[in-house]
Amino acid sequence: MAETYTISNEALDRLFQAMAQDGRRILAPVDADGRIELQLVARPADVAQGYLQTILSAKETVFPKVERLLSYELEPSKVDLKDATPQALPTVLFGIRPCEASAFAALDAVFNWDTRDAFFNARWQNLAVIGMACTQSDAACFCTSVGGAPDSTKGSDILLKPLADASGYQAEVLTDKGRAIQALVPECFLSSEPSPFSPAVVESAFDQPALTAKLPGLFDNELWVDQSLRCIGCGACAFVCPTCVCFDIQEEADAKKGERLRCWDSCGFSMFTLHASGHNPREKQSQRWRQRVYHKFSYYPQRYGMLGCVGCGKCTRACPVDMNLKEHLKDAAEVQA
Amino acid sequence: MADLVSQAKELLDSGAVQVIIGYAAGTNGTRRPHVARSAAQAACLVFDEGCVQNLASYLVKPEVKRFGKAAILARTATARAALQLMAERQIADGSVRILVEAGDSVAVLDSAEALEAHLALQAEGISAKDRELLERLRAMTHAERWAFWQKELARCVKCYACRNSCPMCYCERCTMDCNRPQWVPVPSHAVGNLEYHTVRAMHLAGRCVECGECGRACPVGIPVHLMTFHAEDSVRRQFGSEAGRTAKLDYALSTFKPDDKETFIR
Amino acid sequence: MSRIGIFICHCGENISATVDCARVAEESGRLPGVVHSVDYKYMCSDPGQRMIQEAIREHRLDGVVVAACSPRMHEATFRRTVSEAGLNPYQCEVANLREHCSWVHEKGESTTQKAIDLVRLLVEKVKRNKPLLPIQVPITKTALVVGGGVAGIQAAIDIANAGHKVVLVEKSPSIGGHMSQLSETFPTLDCSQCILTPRMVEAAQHPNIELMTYSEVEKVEGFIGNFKVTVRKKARKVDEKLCTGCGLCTQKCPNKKIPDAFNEGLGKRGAIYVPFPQAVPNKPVIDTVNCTFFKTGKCKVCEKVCPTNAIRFEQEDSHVTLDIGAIVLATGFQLMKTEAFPEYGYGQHKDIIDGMQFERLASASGPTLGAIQRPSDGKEPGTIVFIACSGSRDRAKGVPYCSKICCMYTAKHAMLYKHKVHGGKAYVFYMDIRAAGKAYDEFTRRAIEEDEVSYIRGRVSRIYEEDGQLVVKGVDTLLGGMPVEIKADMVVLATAVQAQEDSRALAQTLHVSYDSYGFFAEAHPKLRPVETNTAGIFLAGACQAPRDIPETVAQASGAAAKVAGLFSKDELTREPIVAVVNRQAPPLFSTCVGCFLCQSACPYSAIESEEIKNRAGEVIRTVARVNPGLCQGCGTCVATCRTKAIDLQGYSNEQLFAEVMAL
Amino acid sequence: MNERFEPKITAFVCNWCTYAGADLTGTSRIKYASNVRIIRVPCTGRIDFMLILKAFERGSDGVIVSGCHPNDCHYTSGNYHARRRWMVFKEQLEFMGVDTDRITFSWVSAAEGAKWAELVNDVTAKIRALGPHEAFHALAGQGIN
Amino acid sequence: MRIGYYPGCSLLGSSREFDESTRAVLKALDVELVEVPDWNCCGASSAHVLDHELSLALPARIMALAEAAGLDEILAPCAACSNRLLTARQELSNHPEKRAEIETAIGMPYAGRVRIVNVLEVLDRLKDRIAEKCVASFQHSVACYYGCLLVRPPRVVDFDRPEDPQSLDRVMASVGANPIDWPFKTECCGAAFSMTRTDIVAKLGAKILSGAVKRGAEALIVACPMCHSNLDLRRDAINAHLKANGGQPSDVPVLFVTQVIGLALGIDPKTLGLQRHLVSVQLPKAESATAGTTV
Repeated sequence: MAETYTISNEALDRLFQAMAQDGRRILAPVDADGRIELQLVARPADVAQGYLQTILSAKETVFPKVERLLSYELEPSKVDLKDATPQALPTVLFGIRPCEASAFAALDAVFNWDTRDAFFNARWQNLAVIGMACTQSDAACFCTSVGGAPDSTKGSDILLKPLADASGYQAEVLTDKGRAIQALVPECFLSSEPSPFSPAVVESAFDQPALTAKLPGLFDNELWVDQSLRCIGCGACAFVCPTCVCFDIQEEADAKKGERLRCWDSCGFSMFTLHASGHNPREKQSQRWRQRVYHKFSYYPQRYGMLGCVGCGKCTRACPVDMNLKEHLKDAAEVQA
Repeated sequence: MADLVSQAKELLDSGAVQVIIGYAAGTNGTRRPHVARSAAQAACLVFDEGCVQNLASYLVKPEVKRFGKAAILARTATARAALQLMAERQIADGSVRILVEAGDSVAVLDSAEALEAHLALQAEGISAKDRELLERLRAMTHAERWAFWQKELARCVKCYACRNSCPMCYCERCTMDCNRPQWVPVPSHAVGNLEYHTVRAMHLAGRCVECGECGRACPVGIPVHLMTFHAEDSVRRQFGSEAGRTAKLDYALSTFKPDDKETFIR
Repeated sequence: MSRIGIFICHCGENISATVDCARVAEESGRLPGVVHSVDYKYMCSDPGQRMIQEAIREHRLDGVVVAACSPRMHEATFRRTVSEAGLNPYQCEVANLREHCSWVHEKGESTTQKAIDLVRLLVEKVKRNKPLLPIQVPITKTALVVGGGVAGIQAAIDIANAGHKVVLVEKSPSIGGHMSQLSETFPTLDCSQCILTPRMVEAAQHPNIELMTYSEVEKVEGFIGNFKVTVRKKARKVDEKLCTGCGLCTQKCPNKKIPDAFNEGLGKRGAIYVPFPQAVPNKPVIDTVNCTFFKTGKCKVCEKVCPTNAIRFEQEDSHVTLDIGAIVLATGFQLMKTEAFPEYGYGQHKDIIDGMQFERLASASGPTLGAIQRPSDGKEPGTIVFIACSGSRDRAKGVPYCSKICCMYTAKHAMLYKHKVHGGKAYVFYMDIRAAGKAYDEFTRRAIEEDEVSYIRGRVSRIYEEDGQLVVKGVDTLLGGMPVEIKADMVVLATAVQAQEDSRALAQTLHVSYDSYGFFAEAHPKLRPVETNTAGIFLAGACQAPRDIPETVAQASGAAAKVAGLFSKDELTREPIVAVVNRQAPPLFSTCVGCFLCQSACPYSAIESEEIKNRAGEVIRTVARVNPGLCQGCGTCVATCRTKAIDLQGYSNEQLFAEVMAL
Repeated sequence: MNERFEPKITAFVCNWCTYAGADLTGTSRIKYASNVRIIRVPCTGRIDFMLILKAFERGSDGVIVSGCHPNDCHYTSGNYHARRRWMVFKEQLEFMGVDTDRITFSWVSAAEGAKWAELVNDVTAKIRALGPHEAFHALAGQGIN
Repeated sequence: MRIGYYPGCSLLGSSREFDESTRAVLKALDVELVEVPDWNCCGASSAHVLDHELSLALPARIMALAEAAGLDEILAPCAACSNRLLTARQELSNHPEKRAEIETAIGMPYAGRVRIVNVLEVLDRLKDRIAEKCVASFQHSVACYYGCLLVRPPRVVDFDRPEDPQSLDRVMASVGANPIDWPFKTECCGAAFSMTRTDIVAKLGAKILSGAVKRGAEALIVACPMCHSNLDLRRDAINAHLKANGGQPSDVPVLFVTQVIGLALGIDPKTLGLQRHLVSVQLPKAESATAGTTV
């Protein structure tokens, strides 16, 4: 049962200092020449004002774009292996949106599906999330269509809602990680009754369960071709996506030494499924686009009992050719099978 | 543009072309590429100042190519790209109809010759803002420029939006994807990013049509187009040739003059 | 994992004096993939080579690095060594520890370290080497000789006598060239035509020589042993087969006012003409520019008088394509025109002539039948001034070089004049007398001492006409720069020897290089004087630089010997260091996108286009293809290719990349 | 002596002119700095600009690129193509902020053994003065978590 | 058309008529001459043999003044002047490093922008206008005498053909004169020895004069003060020399090109300073009424 408190702006300032003293780095949305990016901050004042979302997602805190898995040196007769340990610094993610907060579950599902991924877990265990409920949205948003909400507590250890008078925030402490943060400066958390909060309005765009049920029947539907004709097959959508987990393993080595790196990959790339034989099961962009949709809305539910999409709309905003996921899902939901 | 849609339908219905590459309304009032294959799909075509994207990359996209003859709504850079693609034998002269703004309707250019004539009248491509940026960068010291690009490129995630949005990046197997040897590291770490963007610029030197699409496409806002602009400019300044001006191959880096002037070879 | 063997050579003391060879061997032995590493005193010696061969067998080596002298010295040797041991020769690389290391650095750690590095780079390279098979190219045993002067004639005859077919192409209507225009030749003063014409006839009648006069080389494709040459046969307007050379037409031609090129404009000829009486072939040509019929549509006198109806007004230029194995360039030279000398009146004065014109005046077969008469009024000149170095050794005229033959022929001219005009006065203005050659200096001395030719060391600043004479104003530098003024009846300028007008164009058609004056460039000024940089193309005579007759003939025979040598084999073995366009599994087939930007980068036009078809025979894609016969392996295309679809065998992307990554 | 910085210099040279020129330096026993490592290619036309970048990535402090003088190319025009490539590549590197003082382009003929020695010595001295190519070396490992 | 004008010393002294006729003719051709303000000696004849820096500074100052006055061309009728100006101009443009020291010497900036032109260059440019404004065609056989300084050294003056110049012949033809073909166009007149070795001047002058007369010249046309004074001023010496060496003395007149043009344009002889010549300008009657001028 979550307790609700209020945190004044001053108190928040103290909380930041306390978290820093506790040896945690604080990552929060920052305004970098108009781009909203996750960056290290020292005080609440550093945090961007009135931002909608960051361009890239918060997944890089647990799943960096390039990550060293191991390195080695070749001796004449043996290989000297050095296991790389992730620099999993205690981190607080401050001010990310509920949609993104809820995305960690989707990552967890993959990285801990069978073998537990040491790197992901090390980072995740050291990560606390202080979410920030949305007061605004845009045409790309569709959290409400995928089981989320502008003020959803899913995935946050603490969820903040700005107070109407902007004097501070109402805080819901949701998990032990949250309580641990609270414990750093209990006096800053004043218990209070839930105060009225008007979250951003995000209309539901389509009936997701129906869509999920319908997708297997749409596999050969022309609509994937139509939609993907303008897709240029870059990886922008996947790389900004908070739930996309596909990665590539690269060996960077010379005759004497080398290291094994894990880096982001995307099912949108034509090389993604290319076989050594030269055969490519997903030769056409339409097949790759369909894969992206199916992975998130059909295979994820089958395999993990959850969706691979949180409706944050980052992909839509990042797409150079305006592939609007919400719109295309809507079309899929409406098309005659 | 009142007549656009009717002209487009006419082109499709008459069978002159099987597909029209144009623009339609997109999210938040933006314009998005639109590939129309039927009169019905042509109904939502628009062509206004919002339509800035260079669509030429669709001329070489296999999924679009397979429909047959194409017509394409073209800005200057698009037209240049089309010509350059002809010079590089990626599209055949006459296989594409280039639709350029002509008052309240579009004029149809159906030959390289017509394109060349049309382009001869077009003013120079790159925007004042970009020119200003370029000058600012050129005015910097080595160290400053290095710092500038390191900071910018640190954001690169190698999503290849810059490459895939470029009409001249039509190679099926980009050198980035060649792994024997792996010239450029795949990961988007410092080395990988620097080398990727240097290669991209070098590969576009003398081929860049200066549409700036790569810069527009970058999700994290790196001004990658400045690199190819500079490369193209370098070729123009030193060898006098320019990409996308003629359909006969005139690639500065596979030709030479015995008296090419440089000052640094000792 | 590869099995590389490393062999460090001491080269006696040459390497081991500054490089710790044992350590190089030992450290290199620890490199991944290296299974055997030794050092030895002389790797190139028999025991050394045997050592390598045994190691290959014993350790089942799949790659060898020999660290010794420059690969330019012994690469071939060691590649032969490894191939005799059953390894592909191209699995052997040679690290240059001598020229690039031991000889240029002091003894010490850094030098040894460098040696170790050089070996490591090549170990990484050789791991990526692929077995390559030499390319065999058939040789077409027909030679093309371009230019029918004495050089071309000599080369053609020598090659023909060696038993090979020769096509001799000459652009003018007759072979013979400049030599056929000469009166006497120095230093023997024997009649030029008397010695040349027999050779001309021999060439014409030789069963192995095909003469193509009045023809020009238009296009040259292909490569050594396999050139395809297109020759344009200009229309003679006369059927050579029917024409008997009776000469009726030339006598009857009503238009006889045309300045005669063979006589350097000093004589006249008809519109249908044979350049000179001893011409080979002795068949006339119609000069369509001056022919009355071609100008007005009327006349046809020649047609009427021709007993064999050989006149063909409607005849057009025709093209012949020849399969050629080797080419000898013997296109000769031209003289600077008197027009180029403002200080000597821009060639306006009839009586200021050049050396070749004097030859014609002095020639018994010339317009004056050998009598020295001045062109303006036909009077016998009482005084002639000869000016050597007219244009030569003169930067202002763009000819800084020495024309080599002028000193000699000027002396000859002066002599001939003195012999023909007793009591005539001959002056020679000169800079230096360059008479290096067998019996040459004696010759010039004779001119001065016996024939009393007055030699004045100095330049002539101006010549002008006054009272029907030419006032020659110069300076005598031996008299402390005293101005001299000579009233002469005729002046002969020994004008500079220059490359032919069209030499540059021809060089470009043949892909041979040329110097800044337009003379063709030899492959090496000392050691390969008759070869060009383009394999299979050779040089003879003054098209390479000013030459006199003996040198020209000697070089012609030299070129002929080179051709004969080339033709002595049926096949030519070429290094497989050539570019190839990659092949990939379908549906890609090749990473080549067919942009063909590489095509214009290739210096040898070796890149063609190839259509890849599916089983149904439909073209799926068009890609580049390298003709291994044409490719010389420079690799310019490789660096131009964006998708790395073209690669260079022996210096492949993988090999060079590996070398760099081993730095 | 020991603490003196010894730059790592990589040279890409064509087989026909500069490599032969360097051979001549050897046969003439002209001494020069031992910092240079030669990579032999058939022609400057073969030199992919990536090789130069890679050389830096692999820790070279300076790079020498050298081939036949204009009009002397064994392949008639490879060096002309190379020259154009360098003219653009150099400007591009400068635009990216790479210190192009660390790349020396040169024509060294097979006859210029002395010039080769001089070239290597000059470049070595110059790079020694410039110090290690920190900017580039610092890239290694950067951007990896 | 607006040109800077640098008369130099000769045109104010021995060759005033060159100055007068130049001004008159160019005025008639609607060319505005702007005299370079506060001009100084060009350094001819002495400066350049004595002090190299001075030989640069003097002309530099003149050109700097012209620049300051916003001129981009200077007409220097005197061949010696134009030659000095051109020489200095070229040296300064070839050696920018010298520019600074010269600027300090003359105490003003020198950019090297102004071009230097001689009379022939200007008239040659205007020959069409001359032809159309010509009222009295000058139908006489004339020997065009260029002298040395106008065309030499070619790498400095880069004007006309150094061995056989044509510009003056063209200009003469444009007013109906018949320029004879003769070899002495650029022969030396002994200029520098005018004072010191009159014997040499006489000898050289005699050759030029007789050369012209022998080829039927009715007048010698010059564009250089030195040439003029040597052939006009020194005529007695020349004739004496001719007599002594069995030649024919001659009173063929020597005119400045500008004087001939002036006559052709109908400007009265006085304005053109014809009366100043020692050898009176007598020209044989030609068909055209206006010809046969006598002063």
